Amino acid sequence: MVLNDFLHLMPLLILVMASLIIMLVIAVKRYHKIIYIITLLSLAAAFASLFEIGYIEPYAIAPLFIVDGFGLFYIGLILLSSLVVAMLSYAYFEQREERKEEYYILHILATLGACVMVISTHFASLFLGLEVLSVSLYGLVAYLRTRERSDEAGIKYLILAAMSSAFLLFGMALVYAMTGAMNFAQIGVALSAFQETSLILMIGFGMMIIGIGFKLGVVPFHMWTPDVYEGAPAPVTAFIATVSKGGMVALMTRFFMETDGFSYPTLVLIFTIIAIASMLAGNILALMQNNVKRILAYSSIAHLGYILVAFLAGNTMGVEAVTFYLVAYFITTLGAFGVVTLLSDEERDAEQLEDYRGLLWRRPWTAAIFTAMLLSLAGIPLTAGFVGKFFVLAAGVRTELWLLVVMLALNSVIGLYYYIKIIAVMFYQTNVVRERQALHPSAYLVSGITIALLAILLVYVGVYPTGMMQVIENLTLSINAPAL
Amino acid sequence: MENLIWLIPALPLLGATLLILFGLRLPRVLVPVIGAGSVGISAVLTILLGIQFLSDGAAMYEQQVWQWFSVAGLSPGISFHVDALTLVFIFVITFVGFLIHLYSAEFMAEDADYSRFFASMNLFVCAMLVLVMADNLVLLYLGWEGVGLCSFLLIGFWYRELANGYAARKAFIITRVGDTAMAFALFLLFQHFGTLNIQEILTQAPQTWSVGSQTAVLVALLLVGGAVGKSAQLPLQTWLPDAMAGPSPVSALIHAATMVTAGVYLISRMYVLFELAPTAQMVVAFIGAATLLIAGFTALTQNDLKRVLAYSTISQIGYMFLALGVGAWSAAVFHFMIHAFFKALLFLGAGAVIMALHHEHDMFKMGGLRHKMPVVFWTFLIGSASLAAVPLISAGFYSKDQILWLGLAGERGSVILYIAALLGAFVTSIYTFRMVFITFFGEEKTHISHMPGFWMKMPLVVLAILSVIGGFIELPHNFAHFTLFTNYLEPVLPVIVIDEGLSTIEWIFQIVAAVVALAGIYIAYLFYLKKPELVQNVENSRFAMAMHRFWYSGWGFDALYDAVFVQPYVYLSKLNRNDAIDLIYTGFANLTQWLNSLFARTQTGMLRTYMLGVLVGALLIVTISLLL
Amino acid sequence: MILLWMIVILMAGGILAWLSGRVNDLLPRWISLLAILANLAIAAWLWLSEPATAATKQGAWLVQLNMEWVPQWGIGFDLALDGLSLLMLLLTFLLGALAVLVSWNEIYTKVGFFHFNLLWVLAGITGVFLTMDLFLFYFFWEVMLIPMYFLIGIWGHENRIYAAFKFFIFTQASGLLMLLSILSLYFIHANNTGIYTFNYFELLGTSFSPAVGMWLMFGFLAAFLVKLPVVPFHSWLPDAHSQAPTAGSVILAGLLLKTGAYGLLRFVLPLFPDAAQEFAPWAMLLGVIGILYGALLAYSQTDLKRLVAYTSVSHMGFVILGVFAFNELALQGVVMQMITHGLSTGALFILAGFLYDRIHTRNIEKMGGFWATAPKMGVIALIFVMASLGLPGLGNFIAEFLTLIGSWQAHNWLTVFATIGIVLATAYSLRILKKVYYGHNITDHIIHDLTGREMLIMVPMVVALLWLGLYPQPVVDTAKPSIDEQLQAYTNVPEDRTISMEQPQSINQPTDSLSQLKTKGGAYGLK
Amino acid sequence: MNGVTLEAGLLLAAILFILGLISVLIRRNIIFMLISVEIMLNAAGLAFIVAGMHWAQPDGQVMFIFILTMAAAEVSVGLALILQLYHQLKTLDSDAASRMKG
Amino acid sequence: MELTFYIAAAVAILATIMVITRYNMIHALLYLVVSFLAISVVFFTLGAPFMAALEIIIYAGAIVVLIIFVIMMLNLNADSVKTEEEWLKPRIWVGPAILSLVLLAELIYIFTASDMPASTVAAVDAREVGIALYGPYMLGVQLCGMLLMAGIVGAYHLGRQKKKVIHRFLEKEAAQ
Repeated sequence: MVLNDFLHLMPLLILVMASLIIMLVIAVKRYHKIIYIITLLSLAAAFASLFEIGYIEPYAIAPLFIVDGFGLFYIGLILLSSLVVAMLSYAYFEQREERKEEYYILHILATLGACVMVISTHFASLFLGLEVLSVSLYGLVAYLRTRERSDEAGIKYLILAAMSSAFLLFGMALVYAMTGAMNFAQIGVALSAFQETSLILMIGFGMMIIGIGFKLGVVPFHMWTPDVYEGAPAPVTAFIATVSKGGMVALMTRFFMETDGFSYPTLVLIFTIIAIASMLAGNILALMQNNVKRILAYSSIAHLGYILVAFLAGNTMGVEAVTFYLVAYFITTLGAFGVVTLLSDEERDAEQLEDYRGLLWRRPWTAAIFTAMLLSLAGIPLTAGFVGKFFVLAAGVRTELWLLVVMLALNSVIGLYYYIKIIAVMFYQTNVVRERQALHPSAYLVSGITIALLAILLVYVGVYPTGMMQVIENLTLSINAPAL
Repeated sequence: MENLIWLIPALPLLGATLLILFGLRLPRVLVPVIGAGSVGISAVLTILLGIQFLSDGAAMYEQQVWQWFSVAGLSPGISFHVDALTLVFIFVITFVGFLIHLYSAEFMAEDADYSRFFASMNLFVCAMLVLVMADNLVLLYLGWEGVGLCSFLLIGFWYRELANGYAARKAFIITRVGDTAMAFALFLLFQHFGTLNIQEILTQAPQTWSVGSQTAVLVALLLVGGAVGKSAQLPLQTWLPDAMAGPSPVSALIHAATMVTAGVYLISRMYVLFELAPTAQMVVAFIGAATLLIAGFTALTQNDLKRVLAYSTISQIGYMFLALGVGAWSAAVFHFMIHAFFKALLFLGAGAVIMALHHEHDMFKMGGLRHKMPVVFWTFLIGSASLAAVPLISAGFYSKDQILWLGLAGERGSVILYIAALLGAFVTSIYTFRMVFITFFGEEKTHISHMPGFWMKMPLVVLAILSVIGGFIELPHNFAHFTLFTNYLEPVLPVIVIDEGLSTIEWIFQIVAAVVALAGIYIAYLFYLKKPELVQNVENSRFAMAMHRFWYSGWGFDALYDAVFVQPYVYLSKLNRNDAIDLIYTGFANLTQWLNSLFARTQTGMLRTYMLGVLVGALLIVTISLLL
Repeated sequence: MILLWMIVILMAGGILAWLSGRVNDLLPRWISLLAILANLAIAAWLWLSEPATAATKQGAWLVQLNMEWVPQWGIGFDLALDGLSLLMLLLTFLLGALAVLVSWNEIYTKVGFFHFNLLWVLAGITGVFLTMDLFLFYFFWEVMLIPMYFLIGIWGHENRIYAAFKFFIFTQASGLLMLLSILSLYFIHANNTGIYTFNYFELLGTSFSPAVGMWLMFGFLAAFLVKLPVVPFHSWLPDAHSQAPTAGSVILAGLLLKTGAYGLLRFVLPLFPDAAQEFAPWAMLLGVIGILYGALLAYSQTDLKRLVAYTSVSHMGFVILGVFAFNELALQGVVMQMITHGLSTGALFILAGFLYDRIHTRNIEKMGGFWATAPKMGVIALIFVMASLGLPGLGNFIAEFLTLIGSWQAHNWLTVFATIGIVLATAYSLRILKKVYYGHNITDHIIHDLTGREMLIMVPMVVALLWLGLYPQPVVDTAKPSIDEQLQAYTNVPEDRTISMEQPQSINQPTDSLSQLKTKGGAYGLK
Repeated sequence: MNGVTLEAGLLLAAILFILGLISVLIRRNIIFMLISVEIMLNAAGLAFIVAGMHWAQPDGQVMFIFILTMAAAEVSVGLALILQLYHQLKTLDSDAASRMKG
Repeated sequence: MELTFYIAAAVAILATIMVITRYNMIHALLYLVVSFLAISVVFFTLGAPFMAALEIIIYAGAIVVLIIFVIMMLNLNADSVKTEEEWLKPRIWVGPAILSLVLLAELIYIFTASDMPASTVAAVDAREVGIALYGPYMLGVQLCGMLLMAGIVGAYHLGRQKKKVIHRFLEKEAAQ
């Protein structure tokens, strides 16, 4: 460990420090607002420190990490998402009688775990990052302990996550047993030495896919998603939907690119089946759903399926597409859950479709933003989601994954139905008004500004994606992907 | 003068436009002034034009008002072509039209929609003029459809009665069927000649097609399709009787004098094609023959005064078709003109009667009007005489006799056609005088409420005079050989070649025709005036009853078409009202919903199920790895 | 730049209208009316300033605009205007203005938002008619859907949500297939030439194997045929048309359907000449089926707007029939059909709206005898009904006649059946007239005649339709260069069955007019 | 050093892993589930050690230590959650925790 | 050593089978301890004595004891054994068990059928492990700290009891 290593891990260090500071503050006095501000500041500082690092040369901290453009981009993405979630959290938790402060520690630790994941190049760091994230999430999902659903979601998530971690570990052990290496690059080297595909290796990869697939929430490891989305507090759901999944996508991309996993037809087939099944199951399950959080959960299953299409393209364009899609998806999901958070009251989250009835007339701006988010999820132009979907389709067409591409198109259509169903509900005329805002309006100001900014960003990226694409193009160069 | 040709159709159009735009606000007095006046000026212009035409001996006048459109060689203009044939038609349209307008001024005076009536009538005159004056088939088609529209509007003029609406719609749709055939002819002509200019086609056709060439026959037959639609010939004749729902002047103008003879115009205008297609021409002749018989027998059984006249119109146009079919072009046109005079007269007379009797159409509720309405009676009698072709004194005799004769002696004539025509003539005189006797003789059955005034009587008288003297411009060969009309038309329509062998015994046939007509009158006299019980006797027989019913229904064509075309279409349409194709998509939506309920069942909420999912996934992955 | 302004005016106007909706209800109406009229003025100015003759000096393209948008992918903000686009724009703005006027007394809730959506639909349509970049085309193609969805879903009739869903899903599904085709075309072109671009001109003449061409064309066709719509992809249309508010129906029938036809002309014909010719008989068959099937369904409808909607299905059959006849006559007919159908069907929907205003039903079984108290409405209805059945003298006749005479050259029998459709059109069209205006008034309502505002809406349409019917030459001349261009790939089509037509006006027509354009990227050619 | 082959070691790990898996699948008692997951994690750790021994590297054992840490953390949070859930549901039946479904 | 490995492996498997078939939780946990002990023997035979010790200390010691504490806190009695027996019906376990065994069979097939890389088994002692742990894996260890911290914070927050917790059925009754 040299000083330079610490410099390059600055964002992570800042997060660690922040978690410790918060713990100390709690020890002195529980003061929600201060801790909230510390959290925001530290997340912002961590993000700012990224610019200090710059992104020109990949910097390896052997054997666990590599700080490169790709990693930095994803750290930035995770930190920003985390920041947004944190900003949304204050109003949400302030209404609840729980102890609010530990939330921020767990939040920061979870962010840390995700950050670790995206820069890890080693099974150990991968695993530890994942577990830091997961263990924090156990606490976060069940954070509102007195809510039965929250606990239920927590235990489901915990058992399933632990089980899938076991699969992941077993898979890693098999890969390790066959290659004698746990560093991605070294694994790649070892693999290239194999004359023929080793079955055990395939099983190893396969079991890792179970672990990865669970975190991504893809079929058939998707079943926790709706329950956890529903049971977890809205900001935590947003966090799971974005940071947790995004981190895993980044990790998966790095791993499969480094080890050239696409040269194995078995893995490609498995991913293809998963992608198609996810798209189909996600969309079809969401069709008749009346719980907005569950709809978003099912839609996230489908969206991860879309991402896998680009992922399966397995080249630079695919990586760019995955990244771009994730950015769009992050913005959109955060915005959508931001609205859900904003509308939630102390009793329960605003998750029933009924809660949104006539929203367009009651709160036009909130409804407009939510509409924009839903349209983005549906992939309608003028939103980032459209460009993302276009990118994914382009990557798929480029690699001539016709089956996947056609399935994607078909599923987008099915998906449309439930997105516009929510939109339709919002413009129903209604007399029933469910407006119970316990706090002073100013408490919602931050949340409001946050989602407004997200909406602006959404449209900006949707209308002028060039800038965002430029950044992604430059930063993902470091990934060792087959060129176009 | 020839620069003002465009004014002839434009004036009625102007009248129509004025009436449409300002009709509701104009004083009622002005409405007929505009309506009849515009047609009247057109008539004057026509006569002036005719005088000039005859005096300067020009073959034709042409005038392009503007280029309509021009696409890839198809460049029809709004341009007019006036020659001898056209002039006959223009004359009839404007002059008879003018008389009928005058008549209407009084006849329709009580109607609330006075201006709408005149607007439609004016529009009709304009469209009809465009039809006959068009120098290209597209413009002709415009007029062709335009008159259809006006016919529709005027049949349904009294729109409150739904039956009138039905009749109007029926007329429009059935004529449209014919129009469609005509449209095909246009397509074919354009395909082969690259133009739709009538004169160009007429000059190019003989160079391109040999006599009897298949395409020529096809084109000619398609044109016949159009003609039979408009002219209510077999098999598209069924609309005309129903069209009597319109006011009587309308029946007189549109459904007797002008529009229904558009088919005659079309065929004679395109005669070159028919000469190239003998088969088609024969078809025309036989259609004519069949129609005149069927319509004649139907007329025999009708009770409605106007329906009798309607069937008689169909029948008379059948004669014209027969003439066209045997190549007696000028005879057909001649009969058209004479028919226009006397049929308009009959309709107007019938209108006067009907109006006098509270809009009573049933002949059997009339009677004894001879003394009450002498002017109407006498003019009606003259018209009837002309229709029944009473020898020597009626114009109808000369025109019809010519057709009878040429049907036998013409180069394409035949005995069958002759016998059919003769039989038709016999039936014609029976039903004509049946009508006269029932309506004007016997005892009065309905009280007369409204006596026709000057404006109604004057056209009757004028037309009656024409119905008498009109015939003298064309006399049979052996009868002073005065062929003014044929000579006049000769530059446009060729003179028929006559079987020389027969021409020596022409007088026999003339006598036969005269006898047949008179015999018909006598039978009518016997049955309907002298011994009405004879009718009872005949009607008591079962066979006669059946025949009566059959003829009364117009030989069952309506029922046939209803069963074959209308009902299946309506049934199919009603059956599929909610669009069967929609079911595919509904089915797809239901499928996804069903899948949803299926998938949703996997989301049990139970941890064990979820873990089972993971296990299944693991199993799948391992198995795939194992199998590949 | 003027092209961009047209879109910007609409979009900005839309936002302004939305915001001003908070002030009062009248302001959005005026703002949107002015915005559309401004555009109409621009379009009219473009039309008038262009020499009216067919042989313009600089080829088919009158105005061009190229801007960078997403250079990484070769996506440009490329707009261009030719005769076809110009005509479509004129129609767009004319109907747009009328739609605003129609809504004047019809829409009372959320007026600002309504006009926002209205203007944005128009902006999307304008974009579709102008864009020369396939990505941008898809972009606008989708942009016009959302506001339309809102128009139907918020201000529609009783079953609006269902209709809006159906509309949205149908058009989206087909649009995505087109997107796949666009992408494939993009990559095939890139593989062939190494240039990554979505530019229309550059993609023209991309070569691919027949099978690939066929699939790519199907992708495009999917979008256009659904939009057009062609049986059996039409089932969204009756619902959407009948449930939309009047302005929505007008825009749907008058403009949205035309984007499909426009797409066929602009993209399918020039991009896939071989595949199109191979597919032509089937496409024409679809057209004929559409004509007959639409007519059959229209006949039995009792919902007036639904009836008119099915007539659209029938009429649009002529469009595809004509497009796949590949000759100038038919294509001129198609262009005319696009314009005249926009006017006549739009007008029928407006009339249905007027009736709904008065008696609050669209069921024609409950109507009758309205002529008695509303003769003006009757006359105007008569005119549009006649237009719908193709009466000569009105624009629709020219359209149908040209289409049929053109398609006759391509396929006799299909044309025969298509022409039979005209007879069926007579049946359903007259049924409207008979049910609504004939007979006795059986409602409790007194039917007022058209008001001044309503006359203001209808009279321009009547005049336009008459003008198109009696002197369509300006339109023909305007469309000619661009039609020639779309047909360029078909000049070698064996036309032995047609006689050589003299085309005095096309002699001066430069055939390689495109090569004078400056576009980024390599050389392209239309050989 | 000895004849224990990689196959044997991995087989043992696999058998234990699957036993844990069976247990986690068939048990309804949440505590049992937690225990079963521990068995699975332990089996994974065993696999790492076997692999590490095979390559004569310490990395496998390092991973085992990490797994151990994770297991401990996991169990502590898990037990806390189970306590909470028991107070809510008054049962350890995992099937009872199924209010959210569909 | 080889024999020791196999014996220990057999014991571990048997003990684990006993764990998963017990109705009484304490019994199961005791078998679990046996299983862990046997595995630690396996570690020993594989040449990882340090790990063997850790296995006993942490798994058999800390974790199992923690679980037992919780069981005691929950005050589970003979009834729970009975309910456990009711829950473990063949209807419930046959399906998953068969599927799992299929998976196992596949794994066994794969492990025995495929070629393994050449064996170079050698002992790695605690020293090497320590050097690796505090050398390259330094950051990993620190992350372990974070992991534990997250676990503690989470457990602390979740484990905290509120004084009054009403049973949900009672709650329902109260509402009625």
